[in-house]
Amino acid sequence: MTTTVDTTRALDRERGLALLRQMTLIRRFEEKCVQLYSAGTIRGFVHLYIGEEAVAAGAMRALTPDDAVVSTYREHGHALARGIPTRAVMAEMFGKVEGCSGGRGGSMHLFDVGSRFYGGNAIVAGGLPLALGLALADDMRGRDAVTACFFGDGAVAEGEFHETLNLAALWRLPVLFLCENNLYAMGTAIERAQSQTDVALRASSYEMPAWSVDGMDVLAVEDATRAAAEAVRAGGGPHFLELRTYRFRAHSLYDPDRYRTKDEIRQWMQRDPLPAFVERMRAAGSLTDADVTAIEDEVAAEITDAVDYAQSGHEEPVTSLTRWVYSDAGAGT
Amino acid sequence: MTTTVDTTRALDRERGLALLRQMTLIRRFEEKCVQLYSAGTIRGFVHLYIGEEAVAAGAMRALTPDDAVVSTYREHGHALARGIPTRAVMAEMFGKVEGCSGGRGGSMHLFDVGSRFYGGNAIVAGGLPLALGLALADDMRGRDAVTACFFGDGAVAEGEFHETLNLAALWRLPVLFLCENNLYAMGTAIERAQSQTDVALRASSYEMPAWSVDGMDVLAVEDATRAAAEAVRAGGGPHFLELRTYRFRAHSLYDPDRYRTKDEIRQWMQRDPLPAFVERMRAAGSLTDADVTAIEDEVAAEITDAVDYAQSGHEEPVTSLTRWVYSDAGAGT
Amino acid sequence: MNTTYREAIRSALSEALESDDRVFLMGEDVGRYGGCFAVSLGLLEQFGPDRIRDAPLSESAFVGAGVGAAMAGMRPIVEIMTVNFSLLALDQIMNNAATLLHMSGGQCAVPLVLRIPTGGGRQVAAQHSHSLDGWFAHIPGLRVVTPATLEDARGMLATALADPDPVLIFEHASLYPMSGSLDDDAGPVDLDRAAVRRHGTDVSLITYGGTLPMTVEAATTLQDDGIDAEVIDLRTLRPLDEATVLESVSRTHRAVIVDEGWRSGSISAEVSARIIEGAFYELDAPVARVCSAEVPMPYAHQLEQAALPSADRVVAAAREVVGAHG
Amino acid sequence: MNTTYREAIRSALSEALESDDRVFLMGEDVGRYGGCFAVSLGLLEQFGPDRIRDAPLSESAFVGAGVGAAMAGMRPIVEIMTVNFSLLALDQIMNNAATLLHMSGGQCAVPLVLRIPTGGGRQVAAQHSHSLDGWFAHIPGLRVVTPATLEDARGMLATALADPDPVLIFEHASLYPMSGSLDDDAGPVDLDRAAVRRHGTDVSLITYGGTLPMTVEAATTLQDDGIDAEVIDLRTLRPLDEATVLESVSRTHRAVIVDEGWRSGSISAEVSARIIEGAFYELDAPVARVCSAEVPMPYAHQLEQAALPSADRVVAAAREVVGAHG
Ligand SMILES: Cc1ncc(C[n+]2csc(CCOP(=O)(O)OP(=O)(O)O)c2C)c(N)n1
Ligand SMILES: Cc1ncc(C[n+]2csc(CCOP(=O)(O)OP(=O)(O)O)c2C)c(N)n1
Ligand SMILES: [Mg+2]
Ligand SMILES: [Mg+2]
Repeated sequence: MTTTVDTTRALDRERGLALLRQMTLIRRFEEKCVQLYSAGTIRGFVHLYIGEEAVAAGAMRALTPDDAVVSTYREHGHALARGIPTRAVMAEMFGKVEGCSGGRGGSMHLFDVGSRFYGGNAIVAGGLPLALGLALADDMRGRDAVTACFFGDGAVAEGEFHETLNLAALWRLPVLFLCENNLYAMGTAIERAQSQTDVALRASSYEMPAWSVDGMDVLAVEDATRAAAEAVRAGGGPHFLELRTYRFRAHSLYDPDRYRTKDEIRQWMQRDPLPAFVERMRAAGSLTDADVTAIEDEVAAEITDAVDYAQSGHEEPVTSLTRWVYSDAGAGT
Repeated sequence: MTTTVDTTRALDRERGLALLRQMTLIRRFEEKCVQLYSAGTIRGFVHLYIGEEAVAAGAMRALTPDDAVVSTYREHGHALARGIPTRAVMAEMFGKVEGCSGGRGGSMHLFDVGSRFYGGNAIVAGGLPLALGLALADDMRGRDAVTACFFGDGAVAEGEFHETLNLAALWRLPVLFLCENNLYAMGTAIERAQSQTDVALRASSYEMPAWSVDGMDVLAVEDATRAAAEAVRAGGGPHFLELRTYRFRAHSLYDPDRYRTKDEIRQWMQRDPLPAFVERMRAAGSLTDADVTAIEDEVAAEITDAVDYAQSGHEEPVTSLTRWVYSDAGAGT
Repeated sequence: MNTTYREAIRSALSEALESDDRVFLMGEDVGRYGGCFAVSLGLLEQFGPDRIRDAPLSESAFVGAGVGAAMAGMRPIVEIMTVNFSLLALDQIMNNAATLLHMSGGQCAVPLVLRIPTGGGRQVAAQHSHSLDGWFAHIPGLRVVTPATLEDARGMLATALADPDPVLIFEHASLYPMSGSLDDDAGPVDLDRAAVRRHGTDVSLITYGGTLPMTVEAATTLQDDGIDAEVIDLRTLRPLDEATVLESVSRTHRAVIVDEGWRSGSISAEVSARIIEGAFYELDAPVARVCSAEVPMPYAHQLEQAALPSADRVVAAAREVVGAHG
Repeated sequence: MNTTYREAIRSALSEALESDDRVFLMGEDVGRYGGCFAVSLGLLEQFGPDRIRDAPLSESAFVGAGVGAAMAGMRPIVEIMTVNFSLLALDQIMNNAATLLHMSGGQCAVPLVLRIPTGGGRQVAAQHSHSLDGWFAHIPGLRVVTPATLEDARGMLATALADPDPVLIFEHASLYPMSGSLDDDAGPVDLDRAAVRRHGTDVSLITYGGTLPMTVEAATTLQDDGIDAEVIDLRTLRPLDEATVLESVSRTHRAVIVDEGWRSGSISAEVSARIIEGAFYELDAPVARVCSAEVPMPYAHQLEQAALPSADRVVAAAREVVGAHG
């Protein structure tokens, strides 16, 4: 199945600017992270979302503050689009107390329970059962919330994918599965990982509605997500979207990227969601050069501010190392 | 999909007698086990196959000695039909050295590597990855063998089911998946366990041929298994059969069977594969009363002999307790 | 009130479900079947299928769902049918349940209770007889408790549910039929302290869970030898109540640890190491251990019995320790 | 020959693949990607996709497939990308790989080799920094080895492949870039004995895997204090070479165990317990342990460093042990 969702919805200026700003923020944020990583300021594993911004920007706009989000280790975009302050995300990259996870999580574990962002999870498919549980809780409490669960094409091969989709469908829980299919799991192309490469078709075998969406088209993503989330909210049980996208950079900042051709990457970069969207808005007469400059300036300022904030943040003293192993700091071993 | 396999194949007398004898042996063997369990001679978990005999008897006849078999904890029928001597199976139930697993396995872990019977496995779905590996090895060694992998409907919900079916299909390995769908996993009816209750349809979503077969019809089972095994052997990649059956007894000898109605059980017992097959052979003129009596007598003698054998078998001395933890008995801890 | 370990747990479950509508029970066959060990028999009729929730064979997903539901404010009690199947859910237990609070910088508490029947002794062989209680106690972020008495069977659940963090309750399957009398007003018990089940002066016998009855029996036997054994029930394997153990050993100067886990790397090793670190100069003899043989559990009765700890082996170890020169 | 730990493993793999056509390597991204840590880089080109087999994200299935293939006569080397993901395959490891030989009464040997990168120290936080080598050593039926030198990186694989039973090789990720010289004809090494990496008389520092370099460094520092430390590399965590440990401690009368595992229930506890059981009367001071803090690994650099063992902490522990009165 491919999407039948209506994407002709008015491209009003306000909506367009917001989406463009969001995508730009994610892109520039990560470009800054690359610099900071080279400088040794940011450490550990860092997985860039560059090329996939339309997914986070579009999908997140279709959710309400009451909805819950479960994410992966490639989640800078999700976190920013969910509205976690850029400062807090950057401070987390620095490992500072002011970070959104207090410096304990780093790039792969951004959390903000206030906005129901239940974290970056670095075990592939490990977040799916959590999403099931969040949705179960919301359902049992009669809350009108959807749990949006992001994961990659690689996760589809894991047993937890199967168990979770079956349970979500069986119990008709309000989960919206959002599979970011960027065609690779590290160096493994999807056709070398899955006997059924049509991910939406696989999902629909669990008796849940599933569509494929062009993940490079931010409007299509937002519209499809809104439609699916509304269907879930209306009691239609879990839904599934496959978001077809591509990562322009290597898997992580460790990866020499030997498994794809330069040509393939170049072709996909022609479909870069940012310039494509700028073009589209321009064509619709809803965007001026000044708008673009203003967004870039604003975003640059926001990132500079975030870096300053992170830089001047605090390192947690090692005396509190064992804090947060248990809620009651007193609990020992 | 339901089976399109030709079951009109001549019901020759020899074949019929062999199948009837096989089913009778399994049935009477287990009836004896119930007695011995009540007497405290057999212990642990014992899962009866009564009602499902047509599956083991039919499927096993379609395999060659070179094929490999992976089974479950409900495997007395599989073990006997594969040709493990009744004596060795009974001695295993007694926990004697003469048992087919040396008394270490018991009812749930019957093994006979000589006939490539790689054991009863008591972790639901735990045998599926083993089957994958056996098939991979045979494939890599260029052996012309099929790995037949038995499991229940309950296993379909496990992550290992998903991972294994995907890999088998992706790598086109010679596995024949045999799902014994008896409609229940302990007390949980399939419609309370799976969003997609058509097991063959689920399997076919992995891009592998899958049929449903009447598991109460021993000829249908044999024919379908033969056709599928031949297709696998011919390089057609993994195949899947759903064998629709029913267990007449409780899940195990511990189970009070509270979750099914007496009526449901009674209805299925009308389809008991033994009398049904006797009737069919009689109607075809290939069976006489004397045949039935002869089979029952032979089987009774075989079981008496097996019990005697088991009874007079040896208990392993506790001094060799740690044998077989490592191949080299010298390896310590 | 006369009751059994099984009934004590059932009444704790029933009370928790009655008093807090955030509590629900989820697991394989907890509902229609009545629980693999009949612990939850009747609860489905009382509380309905939403709160006594039968799950398919999907250990990782439903344990993870318990974690997620706990994060979202529920108080799930998830039953893993037996510890043998917990291996399929270990990713969710270690990487999520035990870790989320910490890696979120204190934001994601996981008030999850896992109930896990455990242990050997019923001739159910190598894939159904694990004693991994102590092995789970290696994982920071978890609390691991092992009720061995009717009071604890009745009282630990409520305290576990009140805990803001994940608690694993290991119920030794051999204890379910254990009967005895229980106060009518038995209620929550602490999860912090080990208990001295028998006072003695000559040797400390330290155990938990399924081996408590045989350890008490051994102490009685030793009495006839003139050896006055103290019996300590650890009750909680993580965090260990080191203080109670050290205090006892400092009085008796001798210790035997009884543990159904495989010996190497069992919790008995940790207890022994703690005694060395905290009471070395008090010891008059090496700390001894009585554990399970390091073998996947065999089916044959005589082999299984030889593999498990027994009162006889405890008595022999205690005699040897007491006989040792200081 | 100058080489690295990474290259030593690669050449061991290459040799094994060349000399025995039953050997193949299977795991996530071992082929096209070249291995997550570039260990298998180039092997795909040399041996082709059947023998350098990329697997999808299906840890349980491909580890189980390794078990099955081993039963059928192959000699699979299965790589679990890092130990963190081994939790998803634990059922196959414990319930099948470790158990099949025994529960089949000796019929189903499983000559499987699992290669598992392990350990912390790279700021990859709570779900990617586990040190579970010692935890796996609890499981009967497995052999667990931890190469910490170039010789062992080069030589343990061949011996593991010759073993009829499952062997887990834990490679500490921090060791991959370690360079040094290796004999041109370096080959198989035994997997039975611990090695004395430095001889000394005052205290035994006992360690394995990733913490060997810092332990040797600590010994050098201690020399300046006039403390002559012996360094023992356990090499094999199951079965433990107790004899070498006891012999050393019987000479030095003091022991410090250095272990990157979380302290409670780590293999350090087992070593401590064994010392007590086997050399109690030789000890002049309590056995000390330097382990990881009991915390899911934090991302922040200073916190991670504080959580891990360090040469300083080893030195401090050794000084204290040596200072203690007997
Ligand atoms: C269970 C598990 N196995 C392996 C890994 C190592 N790993 C991290 S990301 C990744 C690829 C995941 O691919 P996909 O799900 O498509 O997400 P993407 O990285 O493309 O966004 C792998 C193999 C892991 N984190 N977790
Ligand atoms: C992983 C795992 N979880 C739970 C169990 C307990 N258990 C044993 S059999 C069974 C039901 C299996 O049902 P099914 O696969 O349909 O096989 P059947 O018993 O009907 O033949 C359960 C839940 C187990 N053995 N393994
Ligand atoms: Mg991907
Ligand atoms: Mg069934």
